[in-house]
Formats: sequence, C-alpha cells, structure tokens
Amino acid sequence: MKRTVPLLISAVTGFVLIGTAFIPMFEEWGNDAMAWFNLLAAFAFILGGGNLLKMQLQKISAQQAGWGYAAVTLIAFFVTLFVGLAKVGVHPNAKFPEYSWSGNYLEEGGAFWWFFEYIFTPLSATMFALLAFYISSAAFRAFRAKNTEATILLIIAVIVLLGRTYASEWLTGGFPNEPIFGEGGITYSDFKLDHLSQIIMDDFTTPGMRAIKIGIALGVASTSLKVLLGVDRSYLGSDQEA
Amino acid sequence: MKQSTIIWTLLMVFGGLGLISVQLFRGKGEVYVREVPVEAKSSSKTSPEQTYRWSTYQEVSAKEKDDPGISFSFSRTLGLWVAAFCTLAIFSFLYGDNPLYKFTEAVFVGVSAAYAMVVGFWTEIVTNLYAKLLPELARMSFFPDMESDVHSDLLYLIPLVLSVLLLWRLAPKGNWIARWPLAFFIGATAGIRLISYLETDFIGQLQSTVMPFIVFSADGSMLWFKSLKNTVVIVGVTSCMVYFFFSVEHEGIVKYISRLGIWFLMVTFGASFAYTVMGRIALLSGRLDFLFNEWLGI
Amino acid sequence: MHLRKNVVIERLMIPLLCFAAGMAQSRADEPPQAKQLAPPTQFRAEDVDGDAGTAIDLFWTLSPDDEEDTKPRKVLRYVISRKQIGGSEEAVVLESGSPFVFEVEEKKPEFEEIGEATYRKDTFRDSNCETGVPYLYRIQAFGPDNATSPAVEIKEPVIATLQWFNLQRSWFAVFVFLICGSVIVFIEMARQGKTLKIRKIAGLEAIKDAVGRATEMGRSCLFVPGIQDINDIQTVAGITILSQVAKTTADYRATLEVPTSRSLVMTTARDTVEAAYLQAGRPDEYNEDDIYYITDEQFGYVASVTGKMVRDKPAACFYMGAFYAESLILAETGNSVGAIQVAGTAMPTQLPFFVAACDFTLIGEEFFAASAYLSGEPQQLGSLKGQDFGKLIGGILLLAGCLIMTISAFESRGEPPAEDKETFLQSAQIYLKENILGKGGF
Amino acid sequence: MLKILQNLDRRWIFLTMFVAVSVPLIMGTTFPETPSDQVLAVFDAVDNLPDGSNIVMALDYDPASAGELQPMASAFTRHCALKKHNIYFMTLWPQGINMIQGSIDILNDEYPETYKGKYGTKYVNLGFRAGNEGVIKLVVEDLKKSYTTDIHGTNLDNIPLTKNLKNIQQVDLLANVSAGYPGSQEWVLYGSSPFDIPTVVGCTGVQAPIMLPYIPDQLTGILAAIKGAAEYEQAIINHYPDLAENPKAKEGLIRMGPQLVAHVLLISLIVLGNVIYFMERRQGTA
Repeated sequence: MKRTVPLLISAVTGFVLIGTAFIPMFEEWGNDAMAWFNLLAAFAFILGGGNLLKMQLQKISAQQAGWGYAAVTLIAFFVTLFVGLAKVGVHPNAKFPEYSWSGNYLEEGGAFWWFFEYIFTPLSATMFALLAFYISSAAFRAFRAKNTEATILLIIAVIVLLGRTYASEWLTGGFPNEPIFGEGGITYSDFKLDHLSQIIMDDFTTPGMRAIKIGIALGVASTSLKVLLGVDRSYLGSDQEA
Repeated sequence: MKQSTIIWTLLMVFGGLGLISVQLFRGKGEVYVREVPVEAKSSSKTSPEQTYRWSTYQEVSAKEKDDPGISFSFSRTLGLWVAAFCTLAIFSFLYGDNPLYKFTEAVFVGVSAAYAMVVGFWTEIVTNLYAKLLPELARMSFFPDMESDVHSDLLYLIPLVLSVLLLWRLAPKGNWIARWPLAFFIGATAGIRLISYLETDFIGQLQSTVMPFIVFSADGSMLWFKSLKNTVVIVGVTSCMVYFFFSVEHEGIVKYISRLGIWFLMVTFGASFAYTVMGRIALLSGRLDFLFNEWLGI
Repeated sequence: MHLRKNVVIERLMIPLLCFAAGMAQSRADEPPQAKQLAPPTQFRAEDVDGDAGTAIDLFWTLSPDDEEDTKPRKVLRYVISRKQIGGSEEAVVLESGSPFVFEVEEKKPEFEEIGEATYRKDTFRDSNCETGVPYLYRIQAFGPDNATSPAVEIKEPVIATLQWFNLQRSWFAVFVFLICGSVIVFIEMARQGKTLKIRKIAGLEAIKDAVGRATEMGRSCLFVPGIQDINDIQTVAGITILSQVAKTTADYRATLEVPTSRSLVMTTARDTVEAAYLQAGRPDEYNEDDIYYITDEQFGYVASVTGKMVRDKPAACFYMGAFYAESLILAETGNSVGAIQVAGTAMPTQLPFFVAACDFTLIGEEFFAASAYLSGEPQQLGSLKGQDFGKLIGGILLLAGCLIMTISAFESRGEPPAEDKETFLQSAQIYLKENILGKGGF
Repeated sequence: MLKILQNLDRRWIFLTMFVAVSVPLIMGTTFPETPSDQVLAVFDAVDNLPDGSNIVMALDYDPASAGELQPMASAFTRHCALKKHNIYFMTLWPQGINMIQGSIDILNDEYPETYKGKYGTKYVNLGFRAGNEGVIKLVVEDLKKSYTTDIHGTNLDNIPLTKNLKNIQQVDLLANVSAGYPGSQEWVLYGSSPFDIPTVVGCTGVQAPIMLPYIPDQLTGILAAIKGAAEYEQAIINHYPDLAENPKAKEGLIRMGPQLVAHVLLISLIVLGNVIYFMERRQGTA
C-alpha cells in the first residue's frame, strides 16, 4: 500500500501525459495536470516553511550553539509572513475601493514591498556578488593547467574573457581585414580576440553543448522511464518496507 | 596578523569616508517622494455614492527635493540604509565569519522563506484555487471584478486533496501518505520531461546539426570558411557523442575520436567558464554601484 | 496625417506615394473624410492540422495599400469577423450548473469581431472555434481616420475538425517509441540475466586512489551529495556513488564524512553507507554521526562545509550530485587544503569549475553512467544501453543526413535553383529535415 | 618571494578584486561597443516589427542577478517603447514582480505620451504564477487557464489587450530576460520550439553557452551577459541617437569598464597561479 499506490500513481500520470502529447483531443488533460501541479508547488512552499520552523524551534529549545540566530530567523520569518498575508500598508484596488482586500500584495509603498526592496533584494544580490571574490581567489589558487584538458579549458577561457571586453580592441584591433591566403575568406581580422571568441562560441562551443544536450535528453528520457516503470524508486525513500 | 590589521583599517577608512561623504553631499543617502493623491469612487450601485481618498508616493531623484509636493520619506531612507547595512554585512564575510554576517544570514533565511510562502499564497492558492472553488466568496473578498457567471470548478478539489496529502508530511504520524501527491508530481514531470527533452534537445539538436559538409555559393564556387565551420560542428557533435557512448571500450580509432570529443567539451567548458566569470563580476559591480551611487552618491 | 485622394486614381498614385506622403502633411489641417482602402485579396481559411478541432487558420494577400515603407501608413490593421452558420442544433446551449434548464438561443447568427492583425501580416489563427461547426469569415482593412476597405468574405464555410492523432508529430512518436522501447527491452534483457557490457569509466579508479591516499595520510574523506533533494535524479546518482565510496573507505578503514543539505538525503545516505559497511564486513566501524544535515539554505550549507574543510583538512573530497554556484567555493577550498578532489555532475554551468579545479571530473552523462556502473544492478545498465541505442540512431541519422546534403550540394552546384523540379537527393534531404526531424509528419 | 605568494592570504586577492571593480565604476569610464550579429538579430527582431505590435516580455530574474540583467530588461523596454509596441509583462519568478515594476516605471517616466495612463491598452502586467515550465505550457496554449486576472486582480476579459488573446502564440514576439530556471531554456523547450513563437532572450553569462545552440532555429537572437546588454544599448543608441542623452540608457555600457579591469586581473591571477604551480613542480621533481 505504502509503495505500490505511489508507483501506480506516478506510472499512470506519466504515461497518460506522454500519450496526450500526440492526441490533440486530450491535450487539455495535460494542461489541467499542469495547473494542479502549480498549486501543489505553491503548497510545497508551506511545506518548506514548516520544515524551517521545526528545525529552528528544535535549535532554540535545545539551546544549541547559535540558537539566538535561530530566534532571529524565526522573528524575520513571522514578521515577513504577517505583513505579506495581512497586506499591511496596501491600498485597495482603485476601481473597487470598498473592497479593502482587493489591492496588490506587493504594492509599492506597502510593508511587504519594503521587506522585499530593502532586505530581500540586497541580501540575495550580495550573496551572489560574493562569488566574484571567490572566483578571484580560485583563479590564483585552484585553476591549474594540470593536464591537456585543463590547459585547453584555461586558454579558451582567457581568450573569451579578453574577447568579451574592450581589451580585444587594444590588443588585436590592428589586425587588417585582409585575406591570409587566396580567396578562402579567412582574414587576419578573424584572429582579433573578439572575433575569435565569437568563432569559439559559434563553432566550437555549439557542438560540445549540442552533444551534452543530446546526451542529457537521452539520460532524462531513460531516467523518466525508469521512474515510471518503477525500476528506480529511490524517490520513495528507503526507510520503510525496504 | 599584520596584514589583517591593514585590511581592517582600510575597511574602516572606507566606511568612514562613506559616512563623511554622505554628510558632505547632503541629500545623498536620503530618499524623496512625490505625493500622488488617489480618489476612488465606490463601485457598487446599491450603496450610496462614497469617495475614498488616499495617497501613493513616487520616488523622485534628490535633485527635485525642493519642488512643491516633494517630501522626505523616512521609511524609504531607512530602507536604503538597511539595504546598505545588509550589503556591507554580507561582504564582511570575506574578512571572516562574524556575528554581523551570521545575523544577516539568519534574517535572510527567515525573510526568503516567508517571501516565497506569501507569493505562493496570493498568486496560486488564492487566485487559482480559492477563486476557482469558491468564486462567490472570492468575488466578495479579493476579486471584486470577477465575472458573476463563473461557477465553481469542482475539478480543483483534486489538487486541493493532493496538497493536503502533501502537507501531511509535517504531521508526526502517517507521513507516508505524502508520497501520493509526490508520486503524482514525479509522474507528471517524468512524462512531460520525457516528451519535451526528446523533442527539443534530441530531435531539435539533431535537426539543426544536419547540414552539408561542403557549401557552394550561388555561382558554384566552394565557400571554404562556411564549409570548414559546418565540418567542425558536425565532427564536434559526432566525436562528443562517441565519447559519451558507453558500449564500446576506448581503444583503437574510438580512443582518438573520443579524445577529440573531450577536447571539444573542454573548449565548451572554457567558454562557459568565461561567461560565468563575467556574470559574477557583473553582479559584483551591480552591488558596488548600489553602494556608491544610490547610497553614498559618489 | 493621412493621404486624401480619389479612389479611382489610387492605384496610379502608388509609385508616387512616398513622395506624396511628405506633401500631404502640409495639408493636414483640412477636415478629414473617410476614404476607401483597397481590400485584401485571396482570403481563405483552413482547418489547422493536428489539433483538437478548435482552431482555423486564415490567410490573405495584403491589401495593395498595405506597403512596406509608406509613411504614414494607409492600412493600420485587418479586422477579422466570424459568423457561425447552421441549424438550431448548435444553438441549443446547456447551461452548466443547472442541468435541467435548456435555453435555446434565439439570436440569429451575425458576424462578430474575433480579432485583428496588424499591418504587413497576412495570417491569423482563430483558436476559439467549436468542433464541427461551420464558420464564415470576413476581413476588412482599417486605416487611420476610419478609412476602411470593402469587407471580403470566404466563399465556402470552413469547419474545424478534431484529429485523433497529431499527425505532425508522427515521426516524433516513432522516435519516442524506439528510444523508450529500447530502454525497456534492455532493462528486460538485464532482468533475465543477460550480461551487458559497459566500458570502463576512468574517474572510478581515481576514487579508489583518493581514498587510499587519505588512509595513508591518516586523514578523512569528505563526500558532498549536492544541494538538491532526493527527488533530483543527480542526487540519486550521487548516493549510488556514495555507496561505492563507502565500501572503499570501509575496506581501507578511512573515515568518511557526509554533510547534507536536505534531511531526506541524510536519511537515505545513512541507510546507504550503513549497508555498504555491512557488506564490507565492518558494520562496527559505521558511525551514524558522520552523516549529518546542516541546512537547506545554499550559502549557509556551503559556509559550514568549507569551514569544516579548513579545520579538518580532509585528504580526499568527492562532489557528486547537483551543484549550483557553490561548486566553485567548494572546489576552491578543497584545493587550498590540498585534497584530492573528484567531482561528478550533470550541471553544464558548473562543470567548468570542477574541471578546472578538481583532479578528476565525471562529465554529464558519464556521471549517470558511473552511478549505473557502480550500482551493480543489471537493470540500471540496461537503461544505459537504451541510451546508447538512442545515440546510435541519432548518430546514424546525423551522418546520413549530412552526407545526403553534401552529395546533393555537389549535384546541384552552380545550377540555378529549379523551382518545380527536385532531384531525388533534394527531396530526400527535405524529407529528412522537415518530416523526420521536423513537424511534417509522415 | 615564492614562499610569500604560496602562502598569500586570500583576503589580499579579495581586496584587489574590490579595487579592480570599484575604481572604474567610480570613474565611470565607458568604451565604444560594436554590436555583434547576435545582438543585431535581437535588435532587428524588435525593430522590424511594425509599430504597435504585441510583445510578451517575460522577466524571469530576481534582484540577485539584476546587476547583469537589469540593463537588458531596461533596454528591451526602451526599445519597445520607442517602437510603441504593446507590452505584456509576466514572470515565472516570484521576485520578478518588482523587476516588472522597474520596467513599467521606465514606460511611465520616460515615455509618458505613449504609455502613461494607458494601462490595459498599451501595456498590461500579468504578474507572477508559480509552477515553472507548467505555466509556460499553459500560457502558450491557453493563457486564461493560468492567468485569470492581471496583477491588480482585474479579470483578463475586462482588459482590452488581453480580451481577445487566447494564448501567446498570437503575439508577435516573445522577449525573455532570464537568470536561470525557470527561464530561457524552458521558454524555448515549451514555447518557442513547439509553437514557433519568435523569441529573443537576454540571459546571464552562465546560461549563454546553453542557449547558443538554439540559434537560429528555435531562437531568433540572444543577448549574452552584460556585454550583450552593452552592445544592445549601443545598437539602440545608434538608431535612436536621442537616447545617448539619457545616462540610464547606458547602464550596461558603464558596467563594461569594471568588467575589463576585473577580467585582466583574473587572467593575471590565473597566469601567476600557474607560474607558481610550475615552479613548485620543478622544485618538487628536481
């Protein structure tokens, strides 16, 4: 019961959706399933929030190291949740002012908007900006030309890095637009760094990415099949009825 | 120990300079708004005519601060300083883990979790579930302009039930039931992905790669450059596919072809590496731009 | 702002339009008068192929007044209207929600506006049709200042029909069938005990060496299974590899630490590692506390793992699973503590960092293959064979297509493109690109 | 010397990086850009449409990547505004709502004569829907199944722009700015590829190599990373020189300065690191 029913559910859903791709009549089914899926995704957020709550409360009650920070997390969580759900500071829809709940929850000037604009935005952007620093440190300490493969990778990276800035104009801007030999169409200016990086992107990166994509597409297809056929049931966990 | 002192000093000097410059260029680090009055007439025909008034505020540049109708906004100025504080606190992690960073990180975790929940609540649960199941109530509460002939769509009971089952996972007992909606999720994604990946990534990529090795121009002469390009792409795709072929050992000719394939992959990674690096630096300059321009106004 | 001129001489004026446009502006203060535009011609409608009978495509030839570069424009848009024709059967409407009330629509069908296309467009898809109902369509060009053209109607009513199978996707169905079929066949073959041969995967040796070195140095091994939950296929592949790593550490008596970013992954990893130690005959050396959950939050997790790395200085680090921005931070820190690093992921954006900073990397499909290879389950190998079969079909199609196109290019070199005559190769090449790999159907 | 470099505290490297980015940013140096073919393809896709065409602008990014993508979104918005296109905003990212607001502010502030007060007739904000590619699948086939109302809760049937819009196959162009999943790739997989919707995307540098193979069949053009944004801005300025006066329209161009210095710094670090590596190796083997 605990394992067979889920296997059945996923197999039926999956194969039905594969089938509807070819039957115009039932394409709507797939759409319906997707609309439900979106709702489940929204409920999954609640699940995530609940998990977070559980974890932080455990930390606080056990007085683990740094439980104060867990309390900060909880306070931030509840305050944001409250101002968002209660639409604090949000005006009603100007067309229907008598419906006080009809406004947009993210209205500019509202409390939830303030949390988004002045806390969420800077924090998430700065987190990613930190990576620029880590890259600089990794460039110095980790990116080594250990073997042929890594060497190729680094050389190409340097060409593209230079080619995508004005440095290409400084270093190789003087290359004339003249054919190197015959009428073949290859000119000196093709070796300008920006052209070179464009050629790398167009002609050398494309086949690599295509092959990776073809491989991953097949991998996804066969993995999906394994899931639908019940060969791969790791998503069910192995804690019960193993 | 010595160098860290220097870094610290530099950071302090920078922070100090920032504050001084804020003082020098008055009006920087402050936000001004223009008041826009809103006058809304009650929409219902039955109730007596009633007018509702409130104001919204629009951010304006500090240059206009002396214009009429422009006022200083405390909440937004505070917000700007909070944002700057958050940015600096995260950057402080580069020096080393510290309470300031830990505090902001804790705030971040809480705010982002709540943010996702609030957005999901208003946009999905209210708009696509509540309004579909109970259109009458939805019209009375959140969506006054919904059309009155919409009837409740009982089909949406199914996702509601599935969602409740999913939330069962939080319950102490019987959380195996959460696997049912999860199975629905996984089955649906598996089915949709199988089709879409095969269509776009398998068939689609093959279709764009099928092209002649040699290209002729309209007058019958051979286009060397174009032909070379095509050949490189075809050879590249094929050799990479050989590298990913697991049924044959990498021996003999296969060894060389797959070697070529891995080189193509490395070129791909090199380029993708460079692009990622560019992206991260752009993010950093975006943040610093915020600090220098919006906050400090240098 | 528009041109005013006699309808009769309209056609003659066309060459002069651009010139006149400038002149006409100076007379813009004259009272406007509605004028006639030339109607679009060759208006026809077609049922859309391969749909559920809800759409009809409309085509027309642009009105002669609708010209590429004329400014100001004489035609601004085409308004399309539709009329439903037929007996009273279609007019019976079942009121949803009240199954006992039937309401007969008394209204005589009239042309209703259903949409408009901007200038220079000559197609429109009406996707709000009812199946099996005949429709008549009408098109009219509109210009500025209420200028209109005479309305044009299609002569024969058109019916949107329901197709039971989307014929445009018939070749695609063949591919889906072939690939899925081969996966299933190979899995079945494996179940029946047929041995399937898979080539050696280079990175797997590196895992063993790394663990060996960690033992020599008396330091620990670190295994990071990515930051996604257990429902991500890469996490699953990572856990399979973890099982093999755990067996090796059990053999060598090295310590293995597994910090996870999801609680479900932790549970699964504990089961897996315990089973591996049991299999290696050293259940007593398994320590549950070495496999622990940190936090779901991406950067919080990374900060904690890197902190641990700096303190404990593991001799071998394995990164196997789904990674995002943190890949770089992990690899950089691992490098700085001098660990041997082996990575495996199918995230194309993170692969470069692993390749540049790790000693060995399992790339994309290789990563899945390695996990199938290591799992020892014949069924997993079966699916891998199925994938290879897909690649084989793809490769053959690709090379055959390229060869056909090359030969056909040679064949027709220098000749002016013949409009009506296609050589055999040309039609083969078009069939391959448009039908087999495209949306042409059989 | 080698010893010092080997044991260099990484905070020094962080500091150089900080200086490398902040100094050119404060100086505000810009370099002339020449738009590449891919960028021109994007420019043409927007510019060659007749004035007043319908464009869906899907802004799938969040503040975290705004540094790289905001210039693109703003440039798309300005270009569409110059062409007086009708714009449908939507997003698959919860935080995208505010990114959309940024673009709408541009419409109202810089092009008031075309857009101010014309909500519903010249532009509409559909807001956010959760569900990733599921939403794309819905909007390309049946818009109103996913979006019953716009962001203000107004029913789509009451908005002139959306009244007759069954799905977004009917629009003239899809412009997507995306920072990852769900984003450009999903729009191509579920939107432009199966239904042949003309699509242009602006994406982060990270995604660019993944998106390039889709050109030109499944994708009309691509703006890759901040460089793409800068070139696009340049292309617009070349055609509409009035825009050169607006410093906000040169956001991407200004960001290229720090980019140059930081790239050069990174390359020197890689080279230096490898020199040390080879010296170590020689010492080790000798």
